[in-house]
Amino acid sequence: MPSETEAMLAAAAGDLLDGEGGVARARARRDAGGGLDRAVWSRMAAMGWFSLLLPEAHGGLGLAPSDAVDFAQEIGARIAPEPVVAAIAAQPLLAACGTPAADTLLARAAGGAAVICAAPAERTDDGPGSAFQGLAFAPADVDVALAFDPPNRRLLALDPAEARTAATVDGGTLAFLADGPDAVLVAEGASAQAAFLAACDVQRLLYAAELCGLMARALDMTLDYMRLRRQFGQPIGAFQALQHRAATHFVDVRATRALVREAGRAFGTQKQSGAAAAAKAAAGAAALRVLKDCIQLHGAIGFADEHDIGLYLRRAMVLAASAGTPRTCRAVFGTARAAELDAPLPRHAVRAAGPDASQAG
Amino acid sequence: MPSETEAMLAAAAGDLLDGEGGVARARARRDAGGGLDRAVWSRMAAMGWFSLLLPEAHGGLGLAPSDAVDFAQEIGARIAPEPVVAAIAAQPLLAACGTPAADTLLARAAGGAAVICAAPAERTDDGPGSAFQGLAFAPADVDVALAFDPPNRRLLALDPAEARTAATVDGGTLAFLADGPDAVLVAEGASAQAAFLAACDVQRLLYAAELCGLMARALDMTLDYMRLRRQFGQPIGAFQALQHRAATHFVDVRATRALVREAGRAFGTQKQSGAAAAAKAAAGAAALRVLKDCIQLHGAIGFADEHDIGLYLRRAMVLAASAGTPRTCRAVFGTARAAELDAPLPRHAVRAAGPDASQAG
Amino acid sequence: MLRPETDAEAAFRADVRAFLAAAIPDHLRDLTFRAPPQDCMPWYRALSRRGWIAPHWPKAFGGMAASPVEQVILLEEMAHAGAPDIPTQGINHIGPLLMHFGSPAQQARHLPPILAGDVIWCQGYSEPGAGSDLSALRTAARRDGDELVVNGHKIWTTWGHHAHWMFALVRTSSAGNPRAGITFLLIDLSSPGITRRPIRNIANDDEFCEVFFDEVRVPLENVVGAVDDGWRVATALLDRERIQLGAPAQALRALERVRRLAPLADAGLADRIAEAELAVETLTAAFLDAAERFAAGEDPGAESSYLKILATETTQAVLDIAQDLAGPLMAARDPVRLGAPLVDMSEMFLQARRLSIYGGSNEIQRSILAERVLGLKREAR
Amino acid sequence: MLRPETDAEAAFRADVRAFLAAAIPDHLRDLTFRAPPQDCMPWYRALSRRGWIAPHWPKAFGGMAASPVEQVILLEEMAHAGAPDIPTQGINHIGPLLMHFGSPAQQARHLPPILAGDVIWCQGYSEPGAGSDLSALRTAARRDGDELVVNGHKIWTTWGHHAHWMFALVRTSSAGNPRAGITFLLIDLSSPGITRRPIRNIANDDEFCEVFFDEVRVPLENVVGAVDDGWRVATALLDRERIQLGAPAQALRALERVRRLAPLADAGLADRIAEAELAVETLTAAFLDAAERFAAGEDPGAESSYLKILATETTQAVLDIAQDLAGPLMAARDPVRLGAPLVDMSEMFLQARRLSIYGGSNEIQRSILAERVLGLKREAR
Repeated sequence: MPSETEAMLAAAAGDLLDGEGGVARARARRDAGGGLDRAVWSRMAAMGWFSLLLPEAHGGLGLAPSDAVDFAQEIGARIAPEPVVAAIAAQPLLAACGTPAADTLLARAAGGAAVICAAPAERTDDGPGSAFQGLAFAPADVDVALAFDPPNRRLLALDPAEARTAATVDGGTLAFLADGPDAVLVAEGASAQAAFLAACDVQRLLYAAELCGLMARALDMTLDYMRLRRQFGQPIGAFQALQHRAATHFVDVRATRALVREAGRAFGTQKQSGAAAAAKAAAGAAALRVLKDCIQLHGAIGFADEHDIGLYLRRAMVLAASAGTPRTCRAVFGTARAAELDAPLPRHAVRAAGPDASQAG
Repeated sequence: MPSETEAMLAAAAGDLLDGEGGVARARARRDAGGGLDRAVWSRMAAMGWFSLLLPEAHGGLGLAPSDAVDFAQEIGARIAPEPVVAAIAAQPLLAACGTPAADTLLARAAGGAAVICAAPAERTDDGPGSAFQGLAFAPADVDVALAFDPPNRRLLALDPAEARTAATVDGGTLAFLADGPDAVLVAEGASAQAAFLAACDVQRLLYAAELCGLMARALDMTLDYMRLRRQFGQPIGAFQALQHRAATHFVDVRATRALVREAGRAFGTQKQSGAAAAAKAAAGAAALRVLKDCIQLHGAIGFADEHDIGLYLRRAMVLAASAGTPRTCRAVFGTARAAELDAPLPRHAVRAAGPDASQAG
Repeated sequence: MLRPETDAEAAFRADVRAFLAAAIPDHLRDLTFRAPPQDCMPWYRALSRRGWIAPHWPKAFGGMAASPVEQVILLEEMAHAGAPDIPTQGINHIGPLLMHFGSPAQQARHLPPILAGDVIWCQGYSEPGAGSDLSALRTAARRDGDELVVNGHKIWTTWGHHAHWMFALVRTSSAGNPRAGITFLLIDLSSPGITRRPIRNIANDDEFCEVFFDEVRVPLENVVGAVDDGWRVATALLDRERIQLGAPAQALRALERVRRLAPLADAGLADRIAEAELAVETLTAAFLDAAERFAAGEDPGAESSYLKILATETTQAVLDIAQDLAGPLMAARDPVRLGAPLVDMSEMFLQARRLSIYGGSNEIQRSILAERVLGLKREAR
Repeated sequence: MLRPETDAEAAFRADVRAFLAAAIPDHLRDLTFRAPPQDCMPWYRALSRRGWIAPHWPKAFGGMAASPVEQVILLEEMAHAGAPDIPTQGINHIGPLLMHFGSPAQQARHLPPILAGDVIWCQGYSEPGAGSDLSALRTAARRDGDELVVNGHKIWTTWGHHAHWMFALVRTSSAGNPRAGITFLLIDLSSPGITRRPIRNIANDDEFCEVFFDEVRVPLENVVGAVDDGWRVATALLDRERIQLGAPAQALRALERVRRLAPLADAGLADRIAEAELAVETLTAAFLDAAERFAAGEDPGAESSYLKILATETTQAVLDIAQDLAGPLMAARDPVRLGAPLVDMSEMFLQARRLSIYGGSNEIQRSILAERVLGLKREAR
């Protein structure tokens, strides 16, 4: 049951995004071939969105990641195309670094002037013949991406505009971040690594929440369609085979949301990384499962671009791939769980500072 | 489309098994706590069942494994509890060995006096603390089990009565065969290994066929029930959600049967081992999938032992576990396929003699 | 459970764990089936003496008024320790129902023996012609003075042949809507005229039975609620029942099987094991969420059908993974120890077929969700 | 294909492979979508010149009368070589239909241009109010002398804006059963009164369109079969169509994606790759079995609905595996080459959503199977 703060935040997010045009913005950006709407970004910044988790001492709201779960669901429900979650994770990361370089970046990020995102480790070890040794993927339209170089334990600030890119199915662009001459060293060592891994955890939790919001709304759209669309003289929602599939998706959506909320409660404990990965694994897989069948339940119109349901599927693919695919996240969770099972009671001590090796690769 | 020989064989199998009591035999054996009905076994032997694949020069019928696919389906449809498939595979194996020990065993097997089965390699590498280094599993009620010892390339004749055993869910008993002082060396070397692996292929193909027959009959029983059983004033087969699941199972049954027949055609070519494993993998997985839902579609009566459908599920578990689980068989098939894809044209040369390393472990 | 525990919760867990380590009799540990009541009643009574037999009962009725978190701690520790599955019809079903619909006399008479483990209850809903469609039931009771006289036939009665009492739905009127004219009745199974026949299930256990009623006389004081108003009483029971049907009790037991088989896994199965852990963690979160809402006064209503689907299908999915892990021994009925882990899941796999059939089949639950929660209109017939 | 090939079949395979290696233009190789007809007609014509454009057509009509095995060889080699997907409405649908139901004049006029690649056909069945329920169609044709005058609106017409001709179902009578009074009509899309509007699909391609008819005059000689008898003609077409809808064309293309991504797999994905190979091998076997029975004179009938379900869901399952293999790049729309393999499956994944919707949705196919093959009685309404 969400607290008042959570509910207020979520309502404000919904209001702002609906006021800006709702789902139509996702379509418009796709049609325009990507690019960030800086005016919208500034309004989001002015509402304090990106400093939700920044400690109050640094001028932020000092909220816990779990306070932002409902907020992120509202973003997902409207498939807002901005990298909000990555920006939210960046500010506490920079604050934790405490280096002059980090402070400078934090100042640039604070007012929304610069779009600064944490880019979770997705190092691709390409093997022989590879032209690329990447650190991470980031949205291409941000100003600064923060990526971590595990072997050297260095947190780097990189300019995605300098990177190789590829379009994504939601109309966005992905930059493949690599170390290079333009990289700026932000911080290094174990504490930088711990702060970066915590930022990854935040992203996994909030992307999971975004996916929950997305699939819940997609299912609602599908149920609306099933109540209206008629075939064989009846609404298609009257057909039991479709009813039972819709019920299965309802179970998926509800259960995933409960898991994501529960994972939020693990933040600040030893279980944080495992819980965040569990939430992201479950939400990514459930969203793909549900969305594929939402298309099918819509029939031909679901396959047409003019209906929004296809935008939801494409956004789900992007979010499911962000900050760890379902498989990657299951592996992180599985490793964390196995370690827990080997540990003696009490299982639930407050989390010790320090990096979680399972996530560094 | 089955040939006349195949159809005759299959019809004769059905007649004999129906005459002996059909499915009731499986129940009776389960209730009696296992054990082989030697009288039935002798009648099967008298019909030539176990020498179907034995070369004519040795007094067999000299048929190809594919000729026995329909025959094995009829056995599966009636969940006959005898180790017919393992016995069918044993005779050509013994004939191929050509050693005095093999000839002696073949003579014992021929009349049905001795129950001799080939036991596919299921070597369990138990790791530290294990009390058992097994070669294979075999039905406990056979007289002689033929198992292969890969590191030493020795084909051994073992007495399951001397082995550790465990009951299986169909009321049978499984013996864990291990090398020991009572083992008789039947043959050794590369040719013995090739003959043994070919016997494994035969078992995989025919177990797959047995599973096809089993699941097809189970689905028929379920459809009968759906047409008769009424709820909410209608036959439950009138409910669309159940109709669509039944249709899905029909697809599974038909497609698996086509694959098994197709796999039979690969015998004698390079693709034999991969094809046999593919058939077994698909049939094992499909049978478990279909049978679990056949129980569900029967509702409470499906969970009651008095209905035969539960006997079908339990037999499916045993057959799916025999001569390679679905996962094991997928691995064999996947490895064979990967090797094929690397090979240049022509892909389909006649199979070279020699062991297939993918199956030896 | 992913959330951190309070000091009190952690202490409770340690307490439970220590108790379970000492108190579970060896012959009842790690069973893969529901042992017959006579075997596990000593364990039931041990839990009862410790005050942990009725976690979700309010203190006023002798329960422990456990929070949802404490309930999950109990379930996790019981699964981990291999505690046996106890008869739950009294604790989870008729007990809570009597707290809401029973008369003070009924409560005083029936609740204490449930807590003490002196009386075993069974549920008499299903009939040969009325499974998922309970409104079609035909076991009838006619009024005769201060008594109802019952004739008919119940089936699929879990532990019916071991139970002392049955709560049943019987038809007291055949006028009007088939859901009207049904009465909720408490029946003493030692009454004359009752015949019980055990039914073997597909896992070869006599876990349920048929119960035949021939002129069985039941005092009117054993009616819960009013005569002819049993459908309402039973439906409320079904809704409450569903919350406990959604507890991760079976799923955690299944997961324990997976964990014990994990040393047999090759690299290709690591993802499947993580799937099993994730599925059960998801169910646990869903149960906590629903139980907390329920505790806070929300009506579980039809929506809680989702928990029953989730809990039962999660258990089955986890046992499919256990089957993969067991490899060639997946069909072994006897427990087999080849290496370190004990392979022992086929019976639990077979028993789990029941979960999606009983307690309102999952087909019925999906239809309830679709019609009452998702607003998908049923076909006109 | 698991069976051994005869010498002639092996030679055919080598021939096909050599031809494909040389003949596929680079810009058409390895496409993950169906290229617009104007792009791929040169390739269509190249296949036509080689005599391989109509494998399953009889020789009498200019086809190659290929055996099922030869058809599979062609499909396997085309997928392996990355050959583009060509428009198939002429080859697979209206061509075979005209061979059975067309007049000699219709056959002489329409079959040669299909073979030559000079005329592109599209199918005009679906309407905004008649998707899965074709009998609800409302596009109407009234008799006027030697002509039918068509008014109405078709939708989801694949390549409708690139096609020269449409075969359509139109309503010529509204009396009686909704399936009566439908006529099967060949419509020249250059006729006055036709407006076409492309519709973008979820993969961002203009693959289909809407077609509006405003007083479009079609000569009576373009009716296939008799006026008002179109349902029978079209239903026969649907049955035949399903055999080709069950060919492993798309599934093999999807499998090729999996094979190319396989070098990215860790040990945990080996089983998934084997699953993909096994699924496509199963489909291939099912297609061969059905095509051989069909070739031997069996009527595919309703039972062949199973092939359509199998083929489309196999393709989708294989692309789910490709998605797992692509890992963090599963959402990349641009092909990405990071290491050796090219990651390029998201468009095919999106396009594949269509497969279970079009050609008679898989829901319809399941209902057909249940009712006509499995004998499960439909609910009275």
